[in-house]
Amino acid sequence: MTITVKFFASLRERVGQAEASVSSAEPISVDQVWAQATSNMAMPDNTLCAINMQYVDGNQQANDGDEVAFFPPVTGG
Amino acid sequence: MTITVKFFASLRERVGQAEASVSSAEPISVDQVWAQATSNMAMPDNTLCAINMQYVDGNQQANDGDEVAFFPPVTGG
Amino acid sequence: MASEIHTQAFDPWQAIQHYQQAHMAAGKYGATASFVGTMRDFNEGDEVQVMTLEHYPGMTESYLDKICEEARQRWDIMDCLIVHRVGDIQPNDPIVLTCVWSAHRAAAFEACRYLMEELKSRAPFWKKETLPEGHRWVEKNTEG
Amino acid sequence: MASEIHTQAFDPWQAIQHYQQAHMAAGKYGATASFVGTMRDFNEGDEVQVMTLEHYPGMTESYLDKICEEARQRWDIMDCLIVHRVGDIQPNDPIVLTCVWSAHRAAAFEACRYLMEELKSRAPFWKKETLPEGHRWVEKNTEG
Repeated sequence: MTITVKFFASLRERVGQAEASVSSAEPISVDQVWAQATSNMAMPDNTLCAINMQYVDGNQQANDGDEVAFFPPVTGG
Repeated sequence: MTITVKFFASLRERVGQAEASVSSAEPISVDQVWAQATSNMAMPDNTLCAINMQYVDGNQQANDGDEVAFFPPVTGG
Repeated sequence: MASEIHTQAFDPWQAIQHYQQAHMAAGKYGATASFVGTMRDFNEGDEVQVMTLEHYPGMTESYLDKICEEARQRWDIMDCLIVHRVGDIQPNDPIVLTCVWSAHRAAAFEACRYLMEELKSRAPFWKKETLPEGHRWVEKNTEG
Repeated sequence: MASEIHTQAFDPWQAIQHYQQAHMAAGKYGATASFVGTMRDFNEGDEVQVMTLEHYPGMTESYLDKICEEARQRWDIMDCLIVHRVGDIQPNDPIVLTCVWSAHRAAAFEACRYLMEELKSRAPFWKKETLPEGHRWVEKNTEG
Protein backbone atom coordinates (compact mmCIF):
# COMPACT_ATOMS: atom_id res chain seq x y z
CA MET A 1 0.00 0.00 0.00
CA THR A 2 1.01 3.56 -0.76
CA ILE A 3 0.40 6.66 1.35
CA THR A 4 0.87 10.21 0.14
CA VAL A 5 2.52 12.50 2.70
CA LYS A 6 2.38 16.31 2.78
CA PHE A 7 4.28 18.84 4.87
CA PHE A 8 3.29 22.48 5.28
CA ALA A 9 4.77 25.82 6.34
CA SER A 10 7.74 25.77 8.77
CA LEU A 11 7.55 21.98 8.95
CA ARG A 12 7.89 21.74 5.16
CA GLU A 13 11.05 23.86 5.36
CA ARG A 14 12.40 21.87 8.31
CA VAL A 15 11.78 18.50 6.68
CA GLY A 16 13.06 19.84 3.38
CA GLN A 17 10.21 18.45 1.29
CA ALA A 18 6.61 19.36 0.52
CA GLU A 19 5.43 15.95 -0.49
CA ALA A 20 6.56 12.34 -0.09
CA SER A 21 5.28 8.84 -0.66
CA VAL A 22 5.47 6.01 1.83
CA SER A 23 5.04 2.32 1.09
CA SER A 24 4.09 -0.34 3.57
CA ALA A 25 2.92 -3.93 3.50
CA GLU A 26 0.12 -3.20 5.99
CA PRO A 27 -1.70 -0.19 7.53
CA ILE A 28 0.66 1.90 9.68
CA SER A 29 0.14 4.66 12.22
CA VAL A 30 0.53 8.33 11.37
CA ASP A 31 3.59 8.42 13.65
CA GLN A 32 5.13 5.61 11.61
CA VAL A 33 4.30 7.47 8.39
CA TRP A 34 6.22 10.45 9.76
CA ALA A 35 9.21 8.30 10.75
CA GLN A 36 9.39 6.63 7.37
CA ALA A 37 8.92 9.85 5.37
CA THR A 38 11.48 11.85 7.35
CA SER A 39 14.05 9.07 7.94
CA ASN A 40 13.28 9.07 11.66
CA MET A 41 13.55 12.82 12.29
CA ALA A 42 12.17 13.77 15.72
CA MET A 43 8.64 15.11 15.32
CA PRO A 44 8.35 18.65 16.76
CA ASP A 45 6.16 18.76 19.88
CA ASN A 46 3.24 20.73 18.56
CA THR A 47 2.98 19.05 15.16
CA LEU A 48 -0.58 18.61 13.87
CA CYS A 49 -1.57 15.57 11.80
CA ALA A 50 -4.39 14.95 9.35
CA ILE A 51 -5.57 11.94 7.38
CA ASN A 52 -7.52 12.84 4.25
CA MET A 53 -7.85 16.41 5.50
CA GLN A 54 -9.29 15.50 8.91
CA TYR A 55 -7.33 16.12 12.13
CA VAL A 56 -6.17 12.90 13.78
CA ASP A 57 -3.83 11.74 16.55
CA GLY A 58 -0.43 10.27 15.75
CA ASN A 59 -1.55 6.76 16.65
CA GLN A 60 -4.37 6.78 14.10
CA GLN A 61 -3.97 4.17 11.35
CA ALA A 62 -3.40 5.21 7.72
CA ASN A 63 -4.60 2.99 4.88
CA ASP A 64 -3.78 2.49 1.24
CA GLY A 65 -4.39 5.62 -0.82
CA ASP A 66 -4.67 7.91 2.21
CA GLU A 67 -3.19 11.38 2.25
CA VAL A 68 -1.39 12.10 5.53
CA ALA A 69 -0.39 15.68 6.32
CA PHE A 70 1.90 17.19 8.96
CA PHE A 71 1.98 20.86 9.87
CA PRO A 72 2.72 23.34 12.67
CA PRO A 73 0.00 25.11 14.72
CA VAL A 74 -2.25 27.07 12.39
CA THR A 75 -2.00 30.87 12.32
CA GLY A 76 -4.71 32.08 9.95
CA GLY A 77 -7.29 34.80 10.43
CA MET B 1 -38.51 79.97 38.30
CA THR B 2 -39.46 78.34 35.01
CA ILE B 3 -38.87 74.77 33.89
CA THR B 4 -39.27 73.53 30.34
CA VAL B 5 -40.94 70.14 30.07
CA LYS B 6 -40.74 67.71 27.14
CA PHE B 7 -42.64 64.53 26.39
CA PHE B 8 -41.62 61.94 23.80
CA ALA B 9 -43.09 59.06 21.81
CA SER B 10 -46.09 57.20 23.29
CA LEU B 11 -45.96 59.41 26.39
CA ARG B 12 -46.23 62.51 24.21
CA GLU B 13 -49.35 61.07 22.62
CA ARG B 14 -50.78 59.99 25.98
CA VAL B 15 -50.19 63.35 27.62
CA GLY B 16 -51.39 65.13 24.49
CA GLN B 17 -48.52 67.62 24.37
CA ALA B 18 -44.90 67.63 23.25
CA GLU B 19 -43.73 70.53 25.35
CA ALA B 20 -44.92 72.46 28.40
CA SER B 21 -43.65 75.06 30.83
CA VAL B 22 -43.94 74.85 34.60
CA SER B 23 -43.54 77.72 37.05
CA SER B 24 -42.70 77.40 40.71
CA ALA B 25 -41.57 79.68 43.52
CA GLU B 26 -38.81 77.21 44.52
CA PRO B 27 -36.98 74.15 43.17
CA ILE B 28 -39.33 71.18 42.77
CA SER B 29 -38.84 67.46 42.18
CA VAL B 30 -39.15 65.88 38.77
CA ASP B 31 -42.27 64.06 40.02
CA GLN B 32 -43.81 67.42 40.95
CA VAL B 33 -42.89 68.80 37.52
CA TRP B 34 -44.80 65.88 35.98
CA ALA B 35 -47.84 66.45 38.21
CA GLN B 36 -47.95 70.14 37.43
CA ALA B 37 -47.40 69.73 33.66
CA THR B 38 -50.01 66.97 33.29
CA SER B 39 -52.62 68.24 35.77
CA ASN B 40 -51.91 65.30 38.06
CA MET B 41 -52.14 62.49 35.53
CA ALA B 42 -50.81 59.19 36.91
CA MET B 43 -47.26 58.65 35.67
CA PRO B 44 -46.97 55.32 33.81
CA ASP B 45 -44.84 52.79 35.70
CA ASN B 46 -41.85 52.57 33.40
CA THR B 47 -41.55 56.29 32.62
CA LEU B 48 -37.97 57.55 32.26
CA CYS B 49 -36.99 61.05 33.38
CA ALA B 50 -34.12 63.33 32.40
CA ILE B 51 -32.95 66.74 33.59
CA ASN B 52 -30.92 68.60 30.99
CA MET B 53 -30.56 65.42 28.96
CA GLN B 54 -29.20 63.29 31.82
CA TYR B 55 -31.21 60.40 33.28
CA VAL B 56 -32.47 61.12 36.82
CA ASP B 57 -34.88 59.67 39.39
CA GLY B 58 -38.27 61.23 39.97
CA ASN B 59 -37.22 62.67 43.31
CA GLN B 60 -34.35 64.64 41.78
CA GLN B 61 -34.71 68.43 42.12
CA ALA B 62 -35.20 70.63 39.03
CA ASN B 63 -33.99 74.22 39.06
CA ASP B 64 -34.74 77.41 37.18
CA GLY B 65 -34.03 77.07 33.46
CA ASP B 66 -33.78 73.28 33.55
CA GLU B 67 -35.23 71.11 30.80
CA VAL B 68 -37.09 68.13 32.23
CA ALA B 69 -38.05 65.30 29.87
CA PHE B 70 -40.38 62.31 30.26
CA PHE B 71 -40.42 59.33 27.94
CA PRO B 72 -41.18 55.59 27.71
CA PRO B 73 -38.49 52.87 27.65
CA VAL B 74 -36.18 53.46 24.73
CA THR B 75 -36.38 51.16 21.69
CA GLY B 76 -33.60 52.25 19.34
CA GLY B 77 -30.99 50.18 17.55
CA MET C 1 -14.65 58.57 17.46
CA ALA C 2 -17.91 59.73 15.93
CA SER C 3 -21.65 59.31 16.22
CA GLU C 4 -24.03 60.41 13.52
CA ILE C 5 -27.81 60.76 13.28
CA HIS C 6 -29.11 60.38 9.73
CA THR C 7 -32.54 61.50 8.56
CA GLN C 8 -32.10 59.79 5.18
CA ALA C 9 -31.23 56.22 4.19
CA PHE C 10 -27.52 55.46 4.63
CA ASP C 11 -25.23 52.71 3.35
CA PRO C 12 -23.46 51.22 6.38
CA TRP C 13 -20.65 49.61 4.37
CA GLN C 14 -19.88 52.88 2.67
CA ALA C 15 -20.01 54.65 6.04
CA ILE C 16 -17.41 52.22 7.41
CA GLN C 17 -15.16 52.66 4.38
CA HIS C 18 -15.38 56.43 4.42
CA TYR C 19 -14.71 56.68 8.13
CA GLN C 20 -11.82 54.24 7.85
CA GLN C 21 -10.20 56.12 4.97
CA ALA C 22 -10.58 59.45 6.75
CA HIS C 23 -9.54 58.44 10.27
CA MET C 24 -7.57 55.20 10.40
CA ALA C 25 -3.86 55.10 9.61
CA ALA C 26 -3.09 52.39 7.04
CA GLY C 27 -1.32 49.35 8.44
CA LYS C 28 -1.97 50.22 12.09
CA TYR C 29 -5.26 48.45 12.92
CA GLY C 30 -5.70 44.72 12.73
CA ALA C 31 -9.35 44.21 13.70
CA THR C 32 -12.64 45.77 12.63
CA ALA C 33 -15.89 44.52 14.15
CA SER C 34 -19.18 45.88 12.97
CA PHE C 35 -22.89 45.43 13.53
CA VAL C 36 -25.74 46.58 11.30
CA GLY C 37 -29.37 46.53 12.38
CA THR C 38 -31.78 46.40 9.45
CA MET C 39 -35.53 46.98 9.36
CA ARG C 40 -37.52 43.80 8.86
CA ASP C 41 -40.90 43.82 7.13
CA PHE C 42 -42.53 41.95 10.01
CA ASN C 43 -42.48 42.02 13.81
CA GLU C 44 -44.28 39.82 16.32
CA GLY C 45 -46.06 38.12 13.44
CA ASP C 46 -47.40 41.31 11.87
CA GLU C 47 -46.53 42.96 8.58
CA VAL C 48 -44.75 46.28 9.14
CA GLN C 49 -44.99 48.77 6.27
CA VAL C 50 -43.07 51.72 7.69
CA MET C 51 -41.21 52.35 10.92
CA THR C 52 -40.90 55.84 12.33
CA LEU C 53 -37.96 56.51 14.60
CA GLU C 54 -38.35 59.41 17.01
CA HIS C 55 -35.48 60.62 19.14
CA TYR C 56 -34.55 63.32 21.66
CA PRO C 57 -32.24 65.67 19.73
CA GLY C 58 -29.31 66.70 21.86
CA MET C 59 -29.65 63.92 24.43
CA THR C 60 -29.24 61.28 21.71
CA GLU C 61 -25.93 62.68 20.47
CA SER C 62 -24.69 63.18 24.01
CA TYR C 63 -25.47 59.56 24.99
CA LEU C 64 -23.99 58.07 21.82
CA ASP C 65 -20.76 60.01 22.45
CA LYS C 66 -20.79 58.94 26.09
CA ILE C 67 -21.19 55.28 25.10
CA CYS C 68 -18.27 55.54 22.63
CA GLU C 69 -16.16 57.15 25.34
CA GLU C 70 -17.01 54.40 27.83
CA ALA C 71 -16.07 51.72 25.29
CA ARG C 72 -12.75 53.46 24.79
CA GLN C 73 -12.08 53.41 28.51
CA ARG C 74 -13.03 49.76 28.96
CA TRP C 75 -11.24 48.22 25.96
CA ASP C 76 -8.01 48.82 24.12
CA ILE C 77 -9.64 50.12 20.94
CA MET C 78 -8.38 52.63 18.42
CA ASP C 79 -11.61 54.19 17.18
CA CYS C 80 -15.35 53.66 16.89
CA LEU C 81 -18.29 54.85 14.85
CA ILE C 82 -22.04 54.84 15.52
CA VAL C 83 -24.59 55.79 12.87
CA HIS C 84 -28.32 55.78 13.64
CA ARG C 85 -31.24 56.49 11.36
CA VAL C 86 -34.26 58.55 12.46
CA GLY C 87 -37.52 59.49 10.71
CA ASP C 88 -39.53 57.25 8.39
CA ILE C 89 -37.77 53.99 7.59
CA GLN C 90 -38.68 51.44 4.92
CA PRO C 91 -38.25 47.66 5.24
CA ASN C 92 -34.68 46.59 4.41
CA ASP C 93 -33.28 50.02 5.33
CA PRO C 94 -30.34 49.98 7.75
CA ILE C 95 -31.35 51.42 11.14
CA VAL C 96 -28.09 51.37 13.05
CA LEU C 97 -24.38 50.76 12.55
CA THR C 98 -21.75 50.25 15.23
CA CYS C 99 -18.14 49.71 14.21
CA VAL C 100 -14.94 49.38 16.23
CA TRP C 101 -11.29 49.36 15.14
CA SER C 102 -8.55 47.89 17.31
CA ALA C 103 -5.19 46.11 17.18
CA HIS C 104 -6.60 42.70 18.15
CA ARG C 105 -9.95 41.03 17.73
CA ALA C 106 -11.17 40.53 21.31
CA ALA C 107 -11.41 44.26 22.02
CA ALA C 108 -13.15 44.97 18.70
CA PHE C 109 -15.76 42.22 19.17
CA GLU C 110 -16.50 43.10 22.77
CA ALA C 111 -16.60 46.86 22.35
CA CYS C 112 -18.81 46.57 19.26
CA ARG C 113 -21.35 44.55 21.17
CA TYR C 114 -21.12 46.90 24.14
CA LEU C 115 -21.96 49.86 21.88
CA MET C 116 -25.08 48.09 20.63
CA GLU C 117 -26.29 46.91 24.04
CA GLU C 118 -25.76 50.31 25.64
CA LEU C 119 -27.32 52.13 22.69
CA LYS C 120 -30.38 49.88 22.93
CA SER C 121 -30.78 50.35 26.65
CA ARG C 122 -29.92 54.04 27.05
CA ALA C 123 -30.01 56.10 23.84
CA PRO C 124 -33.35 57.98 23.58
CA PHE C 125 -34.83 56.52 20.39
CA TRP C 126 -38.38 55.20 20.00
CA LYS C 127 -39.84 53.04 17.26
CA LYS C 128 -43.38 53.29 15.99
CA GLU C 129 -44.60 50.72 13.49
CA THR C 130 -47.15 51.28 10.76
CA LEU C 131 -49.15 48.09 10.26
CA PRO C 132 -52.00 47.52 7.80
CA GLU C 133 -54.41 48.17 10.74
CA GLY C 134 -52.74 51.32 12.06
CA HIS C 135 -49.83 52.41 14.24
CA ARG C 136 -48.24 50.87 17.31
CA TRP C 137 -45.31 51.87 19.48
CA VAL C 138 -42.68 49.20 20.03
CA GLU C 139 -42.90 48.58 23.78
CA LYS C 140 -39.50 47.06 24.36
CA ASN C 141 -36.45 45.82 22.55
CA THR C 142 -35.56 42.18 22.05
CA GLU C 143 -33.04 40.73 24.48
CA GLY C 144 -29.42 41.01 23.38
CA MET D 1 -23.54 29.84 3.43
CA ALA D 2 -20.25 30.28 1.65
CA SER D 3 -16.51 30.27 2.23
CA GLU D 4 -14.07 31.68 -0.27
CA ILE D 5 -10.28 31.62 -0.60
CA HIS D 6 -8.91 34.63 -2.47
CA THR D 7 -5.45 34.80 -4.01
CA GLN D 8 -5.82 38.52 -4.77
CA ALA D 9 -6.72 41.51 -2.61
CA PHE D 10 -10.45 41.69 -1.80
CA ASP D 11 -12.73 44.41 -0.50
CA PRO D 12 -14.58 42.97 2.52
CA TRP D 13 -17.36 45.60 2.46
CA GLN D 14 -18.07 44.90 -1.16
CA ALA D 15 -17.98 41.16 -0.47
CA ILE D 16 -20.65 41.63 2.23
CA GLN D 17 -22.81 43.75 -0.04
CA HIS D 18 -22.55 41.37 -2.97
CA TYR D 19 -23.31 38.32 -0.87
CA GLN D 20 -26.21 40.09 0.81
CA GLN D 21 -27.74 41.19 -2.49
CA ALA D 22 -27.36 37.73 -3.99
CA HIS D 23 -28.49 35.60 -1.04
CA MET D 24 -30.50 37.52 1.54
CA ALA D 25 -34.20 38.26 1.03
CA ALA D 26 -34.94 41.97 1.56
CA GLY D 27 -36.77 42.77 4.78
CA LYS D 28 -36.19 39.34 6.36
CA TYR D 29 -32.94 39.75 8.31
CA GLY D 30 -32.53 42.22 11.16
CA ALA D 31 -28.92 41.74 12.24
CA THR D 32 -25.58 41.58 10.42
CA ALA D 33 -22.39 41.13 12.43
CA SER D 34 -19.04 41.17 10.69
CA PHE D 35 -15.36 40.99 11.47
CA VAL D 36 -12.46 41.98 9.25
CA GLY D 37 -8.85 41.13 10.05
CA THR D 38 -6.38 43.48 8.37
CA MET D 39 -2.63 43.14 7.95
CA ARG D 40 -0.65 45.49 10.18
CA ASP D 41 2.76 46.80 9.13
CA PHE D 42 4.33 45.68 12.42
CA ASN D 43 4.19 42.66 14.73
CA GLU D 44 5.92 42.04 18.05
CA GLY D 45 7.75 45.32 17.63
CA ASP D 46 9.15 44.57 14.19
CA GLU D 47 8.36 46.13 10.83
CA VAL D 48 6.61 43.66 8.55
CA GLN D 49 6.92 44.36 4.83
CA VAL D 50 5.00 41.44 3.35
CA MET D 51 3.09 38.54 4.81
CA THR D 52 2.78 35.26 2.94
CA LEU D 53 -0.20 33.10 3.76
CA GLU D 54 0.15 29.43 2.99
CA HIS D 55 -2.75 27.02 3.30
CA TYR D 56 -3.72 23.40 2.71
CA PRO D 57 -5.94 23.47 -0.37
CA GLY D 58 -8.93 21.22 0.08
CA MET D 59 -8.65 20.89 3.84
CA THR D 60 -9.04 24.67 4.24
CA GLU D 61 -12.31 24.81 2.30
CA SER D 62 -13.61 21.74 4.07
CA TYR D 63 -12.89 23.21 7.55
CA LEU D 64 -14.32 26.62 6.71
CA ASP D 65 -17.53 24.97 5.53
CA LYS D 66 -17.59 22.76 8.62
CA ILE D 67 -17.21 25.82 10.89
CA CYS D 68 -20.08 27.61 9.09
CA GLU D 69 -22.24 24.51 9.46
CA GLU D 70 -21.45 24.25 13.18
CA ALA D 71 -22.37 27.92 13.69
CA ARG D 72 -25.65 27.25 11.93
CA GLN D 73 -26.39 24.38 14.27
CA ARG D 74 -25.50 26.29 17.43
CA TRP D 75 -27.24 29.60 16.74
CA ASP D 76 -30.41 30.72 15.05
CA ILE D 77 -28.72 32.39 12.10
CA MET D 78 -29.90 32.83 8.53
CA ASP D 79 -26.63 32.81 6.63
CA CYS D 80 -22.89 33.32 6.94
CA LEU D 81 -19.89 34.15 4.81
CA ILE D 82 -16.16 33.59 5.31
CA VAL D 83 -13.54 35.05 2.98
CA HIS D 84 -9.83 34.41 3.54
CA ARG D 85 -6.85 35.73 1.64
CA VAL D 86 -3.83 33.57 0.75
CA GLY D 87 -0.54 34.32 -1.00
CA ASP D 88 1.50 37.50 -0.64
CA ILE D 89 -0.27 40.16 1.39
CA GLN D 90 0.66 43.84 1.77
CA PRO D 91 0.19 45.93 4.93
CA ASN D 92 -3.38 47.29 5.17
CA ASP D 93 -4.76 44.45 3.01
CA PRO D 94 -7.74 42.61 4.48
CA ILE D 95 -6.80 39.05 5.48
CA VAL D 96 -10.10 37.61 6.63
CA LEU D 97 -13.80 38.42 6.72
CA THR D 98 -16.49 36.66 8.72
CA CYS D 99 -20.08 37.83 8.43
CA VAL D 100 -23.33 36.49 9.87
CA TRP D 101 -26.95 37.40 9.14
CA SER D 102 -29.77 36.64 11.56
CA ALA D 103 -33.12 37.88 12.81
CA HIS D 104 -31.77 39.21 16.12
CA ARG D 105 -28.43 40.56 17.25
CA ALA D 106 -27.27 38.04 19.88
CA ALA D 107 -27.03 35.16 17.40
CA ALA D 108 -25.22 37.30 14.82
CA PHE D 109 -22.64 38.61 17.32
CA GLU D 110 -21.96 35.24 18.90
CA ALA D 111 -21.82 33.23 15.68
CA CYS D 112 -19.55 35.83 14.04
CA ARG D 113 -17.08 35.55 16.87
CA TYR D 114 -17.34 31.76 16.86
CA LEU D 115 -16.43 31.69 13.16
CA MET D 116 -13.29 33.74 13.84
CA GLU D 117 -12.17 31.77 16.90
CA GLU D 118 -12.69 28.41 15.21
CA LEU D 119 -11.06 29.59 12.00
CA LYS D 120 -8.02 30.77 13.96
CA SER D 121 -7.70 27.54 15.90
CA ARG D 122 -8.55 24.94 13.24
CA ALA D 123 -8.36 26.18 9.64
CA PRO D 124 -5.00 25.20 8.08
CA PHE D 125 -3.45 28.59 7.27
CA TRP D 126 0.10 29.67 8.15
CA LYS D 127 1.58 33.14 8.17
CA LYS D 128 5.14 33.95 7.25
CA GLU D 129 6.39 37.48 7.76
CA THR D 130 9.01 39.26 5.67
CA LEU D 131 10.99 41.61 7.92
CA PRO D 132 13.90 43.86 6.88
CA GLU D 133 16.23 41.12 8.25
CA GLY D 134 14.56 38.15 6.58
CA HIS D 135 11.62 35.79 7.00
CA ARG D 136 9.96 34.35 10.08
CA TRP D 137 6.99 32.06 10.58
CA VAL D 138 4.33 33.32 12.96
CA GLU D 139 4.45 30.78 15.77
CA LYS D 140 1.03 31.29 17.27
CA ASN D 141 -2.00 33.50 17.04
CA THR D 142 -2.91 36.18 19.57
CA GLU D 143 -5.49 35.19 22.15
CA GLY D 144 -9.08 35.88 21.17
